[in-house]
Amino acid sequence: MFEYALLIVAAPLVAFLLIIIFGRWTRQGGAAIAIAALGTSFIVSVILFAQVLGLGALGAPVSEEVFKYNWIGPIEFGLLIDNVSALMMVLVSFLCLIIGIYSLGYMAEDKSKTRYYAEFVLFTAGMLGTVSANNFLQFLIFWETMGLCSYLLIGFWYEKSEAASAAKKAFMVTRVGDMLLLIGIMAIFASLGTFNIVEIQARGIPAGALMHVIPLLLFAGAVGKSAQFPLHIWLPDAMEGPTTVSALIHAATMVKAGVFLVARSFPLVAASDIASITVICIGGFTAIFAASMALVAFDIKRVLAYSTISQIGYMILGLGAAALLFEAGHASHGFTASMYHLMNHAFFKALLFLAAGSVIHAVGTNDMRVMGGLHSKMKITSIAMLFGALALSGIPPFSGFWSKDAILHEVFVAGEMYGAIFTFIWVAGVITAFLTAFYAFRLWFMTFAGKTRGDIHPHESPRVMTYPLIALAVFALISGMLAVVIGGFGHLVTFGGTVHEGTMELLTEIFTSPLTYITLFAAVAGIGLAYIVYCKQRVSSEIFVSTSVGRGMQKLLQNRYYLDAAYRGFALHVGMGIARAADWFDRNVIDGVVNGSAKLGLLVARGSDAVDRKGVDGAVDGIAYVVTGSSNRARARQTGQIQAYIAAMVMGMFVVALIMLIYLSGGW
Amino acid sequence: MEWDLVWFLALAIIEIVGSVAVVLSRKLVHSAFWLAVTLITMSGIYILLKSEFVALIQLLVYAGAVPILFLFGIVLTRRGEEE
Amino acid sequence: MEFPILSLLLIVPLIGTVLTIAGGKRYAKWVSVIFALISLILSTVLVLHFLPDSFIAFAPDSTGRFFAFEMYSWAPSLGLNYIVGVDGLSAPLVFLTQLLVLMGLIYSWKKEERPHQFFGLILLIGLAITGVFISLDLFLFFIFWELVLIPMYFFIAIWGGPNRHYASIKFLVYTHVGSVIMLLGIFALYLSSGDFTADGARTFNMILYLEAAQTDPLFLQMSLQIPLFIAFLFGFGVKMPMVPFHTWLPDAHVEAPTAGSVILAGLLLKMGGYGIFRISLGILPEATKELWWLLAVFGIVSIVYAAFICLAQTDLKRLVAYSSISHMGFVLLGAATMTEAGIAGGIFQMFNHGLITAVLFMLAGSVKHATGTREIPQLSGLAKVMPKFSLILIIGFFASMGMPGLNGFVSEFLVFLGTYKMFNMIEMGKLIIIPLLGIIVTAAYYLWTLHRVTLGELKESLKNVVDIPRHEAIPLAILTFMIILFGLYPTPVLGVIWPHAQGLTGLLGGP
Amino acid sequence: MIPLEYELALAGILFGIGIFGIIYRKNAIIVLMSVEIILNAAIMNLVAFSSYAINPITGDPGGQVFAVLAIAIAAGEVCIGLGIYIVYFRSRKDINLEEATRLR
Repeated sequence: MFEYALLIVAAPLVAFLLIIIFGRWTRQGGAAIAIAALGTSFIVSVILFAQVLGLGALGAPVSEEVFKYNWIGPIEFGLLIDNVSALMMVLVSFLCLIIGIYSLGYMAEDKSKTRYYAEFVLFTAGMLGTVSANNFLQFLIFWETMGLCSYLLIGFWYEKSEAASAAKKAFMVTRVGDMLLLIGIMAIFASLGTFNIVEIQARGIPAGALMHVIPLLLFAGAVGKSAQFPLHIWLPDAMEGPTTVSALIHAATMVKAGVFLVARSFPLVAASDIASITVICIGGFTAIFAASMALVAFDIKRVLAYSTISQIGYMILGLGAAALLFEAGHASHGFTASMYHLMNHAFFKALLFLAAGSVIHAVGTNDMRVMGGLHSKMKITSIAMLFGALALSGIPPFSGFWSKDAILHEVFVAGEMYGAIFTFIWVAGVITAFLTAFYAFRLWFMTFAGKTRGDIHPHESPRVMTYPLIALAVFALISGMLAVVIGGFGHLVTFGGTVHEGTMELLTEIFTSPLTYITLFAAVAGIGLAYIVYCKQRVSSEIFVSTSVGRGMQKLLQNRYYLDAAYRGFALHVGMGIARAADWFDRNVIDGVVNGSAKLGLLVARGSDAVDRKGVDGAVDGIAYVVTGSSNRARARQTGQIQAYIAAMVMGMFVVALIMLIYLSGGW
Repeated sequence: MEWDLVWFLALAIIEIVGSVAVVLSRKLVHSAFWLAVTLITMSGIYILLKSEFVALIQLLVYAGAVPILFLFGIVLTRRGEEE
Repeated sequence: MEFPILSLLLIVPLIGTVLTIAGGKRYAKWVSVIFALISLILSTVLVLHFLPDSFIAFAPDSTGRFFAFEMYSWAPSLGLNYIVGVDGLSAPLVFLTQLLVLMGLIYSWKKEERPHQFFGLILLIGLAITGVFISLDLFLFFIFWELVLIPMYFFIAIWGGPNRHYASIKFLVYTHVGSVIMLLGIFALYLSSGDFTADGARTFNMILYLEAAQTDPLFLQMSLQIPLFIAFLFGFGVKMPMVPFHTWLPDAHVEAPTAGSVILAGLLLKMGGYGIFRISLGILPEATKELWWLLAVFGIVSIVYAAFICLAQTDLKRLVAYSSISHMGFVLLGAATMTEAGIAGGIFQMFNHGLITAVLFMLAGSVKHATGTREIPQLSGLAKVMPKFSLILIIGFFASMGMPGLNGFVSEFLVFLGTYKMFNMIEMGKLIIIPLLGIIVTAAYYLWTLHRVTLGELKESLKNVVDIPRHEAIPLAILTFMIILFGLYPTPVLGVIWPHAQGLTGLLGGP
Repeated sequence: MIPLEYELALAGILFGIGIFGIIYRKNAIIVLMSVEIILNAAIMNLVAFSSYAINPITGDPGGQVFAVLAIAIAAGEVCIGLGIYIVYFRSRKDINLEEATRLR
């Protein structure tokens, strides 16, 4: 009954082809085609979502496969429609649509618009295909399509060598994760004989070492795509592309795909305690790790990039906590909370990036140190960004609050059950909340408050850019509350048993728990500190670097914990070292042996040539030879080169050995 | 895994590397040095083969005397610079 | 009698060769292209005939399992026959041969130095390679196998680069040594063939061997099968080429003219792979079961070692040459797995690699024509002045590194799947990490090259470069289209290959 | 106990390296060194076979006796060989084997 869902994925794909073929001749470089296709996807996916919800009577998950098609051998392609994928499709197509409209203004002056829109819609198609894939191979294909598009889009301004390097880095780093994912998928196929996600979820991996290894391998793929530690290094550089592309990667596609992969393989993760604990630890660590690096960045987009890594860490953390609780046989809202946060984050992060894009568009630089005082000049952008920052910090009633609180609550519950280590991660989560609020408002105050510091002449962006901002700002405000109004996000997406709650119960539960106030306090404290330091400037920001420890920390953070340098060094020295050594070995040793044996052959040839010439001579003069019996003549048959003799001797030896071998083995 | 075998393999690798180095070294003196290495490891292999006496002779005669002879030969036939 | 389509595939290029060379410089390209086109149409008809019914299953009937079968007695007293036929293994390769020959001809449209001989020799090479793929008599097979060397030698030695004499001699001698050892194997087979034929007469008829291997895999004693396997493996391995018998390839490629490289990498290497599937696996199944690890080790070493070497190359053509070695490693690995997916993937990889590497070598030639150099450090930012070139380069590189949606992925994935199954069976699953490392290195060197060649700032010296001319763009476009087509929709080729892989798997009885 | 095949394989490899050296290098002294390597490989075979012979504890002492003899002879041979080189060098000022075609 969901056959029409194919249209959601097909529309951008068709648009991709159309833009390639006709884009050059349309006025906006094919923008109209792109937006029409994205609009189609959006409308159809909304219908689909409504139908899915209607079927499932709010909460009961629907899972249906449509459009099956035999590709190669036993592999059957198709779409898997359930609550999660339907929600993701709505989200992705909506955000891509908004970003596409925004691009009309942002990319208006670029020369290669056709290329931009073609890659843009293909990227969207990749994400939509990933979320709707019914088997892991199809999943992988669209997943890699996204990788390709991210490469092309990050390197969109390829003349800039930073952009080209960033694109290369993004592709390489995610490729490492993808390879591990590929092994994981093959391991699943080898043990279950199928790629089909529904079947795999239902059957689970049989007990044994693979039960732990496979979810870890799948998670490695997610780590690469979602930029989690230790494969996070590509995301901060990925902002070298156009800002709209950053918004696309951070909010709607690419990094969210990693979270989605963990959600898709949730039953497998939840079957293994080792995997769940790894997921929690990576998520929790990445959250605080990335937030710390955001504290010292001066590039407006880089701050947002770190914040994405950190927020994705939250989602992964929530999924891991849920998996751990499931593994122990408890019910958990963690899955729901993570998906909830995914949705909210998508809205406010798209908002933040597009607002940042608007700022960059206006002032022509990324550096926050030369901005300031933009509030009076660009009111809409400023207010929109404020909404985004409040949502990111988790201040009620903005969206980030509800979901972040739910995730931390889950982690705390897991901590109560499994002891100190998880409580520690919960504390890290709360500290992250503090840091998040601090850097979010540091960004806002540095950009919009106070006086202009640099030589810039800002102006408000055109309406085609501000309207999307307004729409997203509205969503950043209400998307969290909407779920509360319908009685909890669990009615939309859930895993395992359904969770029925009413609005009032939910609110009571949230606002009577002391945990809520702890996180809230952390966030407010972060905002307060940022206000004091960067807005009122009561305390100079120099205070952080006044001590040697502070300076050391700053240096460490600005150098991103030296991980980039370490990876780079590894690639340059170890990778290239092996490559050079292999090249040397090939040119000198292997080829040396070949040439050496050629020389040997020549030597033998020369020797035998000499023997032959003189032998032929000898045949002619043979009689004279015999008659005179001259020792001189006999000696003349030899070249006199001892090495030629030896070479001939060795050849003879081999022949004798060969004959003996054949004789001894019974002959042919 | 028997330790004997481990020792043997280690010695064999040194042996092979050493003898390749003998053949491929650019400088004669290096060749002589590698020859000594090869011969000494060979005596180690004899010990593994439980032929201690041969090993001793090898060490005395071969590893001790032969490289020295070679060095003499090299010095006496040196012409200007080495090959 | 059936329409002798395969004999025509041999006769048409032969006439073409003679006419092209005799016709002189003026008409050379037109005559040769027309004859190549006829061959391509013939082979297309052949392949299309194949598609509707998946007939290739190893039927017991000796003539029924090969399509377009022809058999004429030649020297009955020696057991020599003229036998040709195609099956799921050879049909895609025959098609590929005709395709690449035509593309090579079009690509070299503007050749000015002795064009009639140049085009004639291309046709002759195509003929010889087709002969290798279709002949089902070991002696005939060997004749064609050797026949390939001669025109190729002249090709490199006459139209090659500055170091052509060294390269051509090295190519000839090296591959010839491999052939001689293979010839020993063929004679050994022949001498022992009296034991299993019905009338006790010795024969070169390959079909009889294939049948005997099916009815009784031990039709040759193990003490004979194993040395035979090794002899054939050496012969095919040099051709393929597998590390450490590969050093003729980079030299030959760097010196050969572009059309020569296309045929060398696209087709000549496939002869080795074809031999492995046809003879090593098909005739010596028991030895394969015993020595599959040899194939696997050589395959894995080729994949990883050559990939690392690519990372250190500065000459674009040399890089592509080494990447060929790396990718042909997948063919060996696929054969070693003895699983359906692995074998089908290996055969398909040969087909795909033929398309991809042809594109890459043509691009290397084009960049040399356009800028005068193939040295990667001297190039930069070409995307700005050569957009067509850059687009095809990106597609070719990504196809080669196994990007889903392009054909390289399908075959490599199948090979990995087979490998995983195989190694999983013997509890060595960890080993699969090694070729995957090769994949990551592959991605690294392609991306790095792409970065250095097309991206970044345009160098001052390259400002006036023009994009690829039309006669080079046409074959590139056709091949790129096929790369994408078979990436998205591999069924036509895989459907032909798969039954053959099933047959081989059944024969090997592997896991 | 180390398998006999390993010993023989090692001896074979050394023998091959020695042969390669003799044929490949031009310098007479290196050639002599390669001869030493070959001799060593042969002696190793003697010892190896002797230690695997009938009695696994003591082996067959015959092989060892031969080995000692061979070592002594090899040492003598080196003396003589180098002596010849030195004499040759005095007359020709060079010991490159390619030039040494006087045996003709």
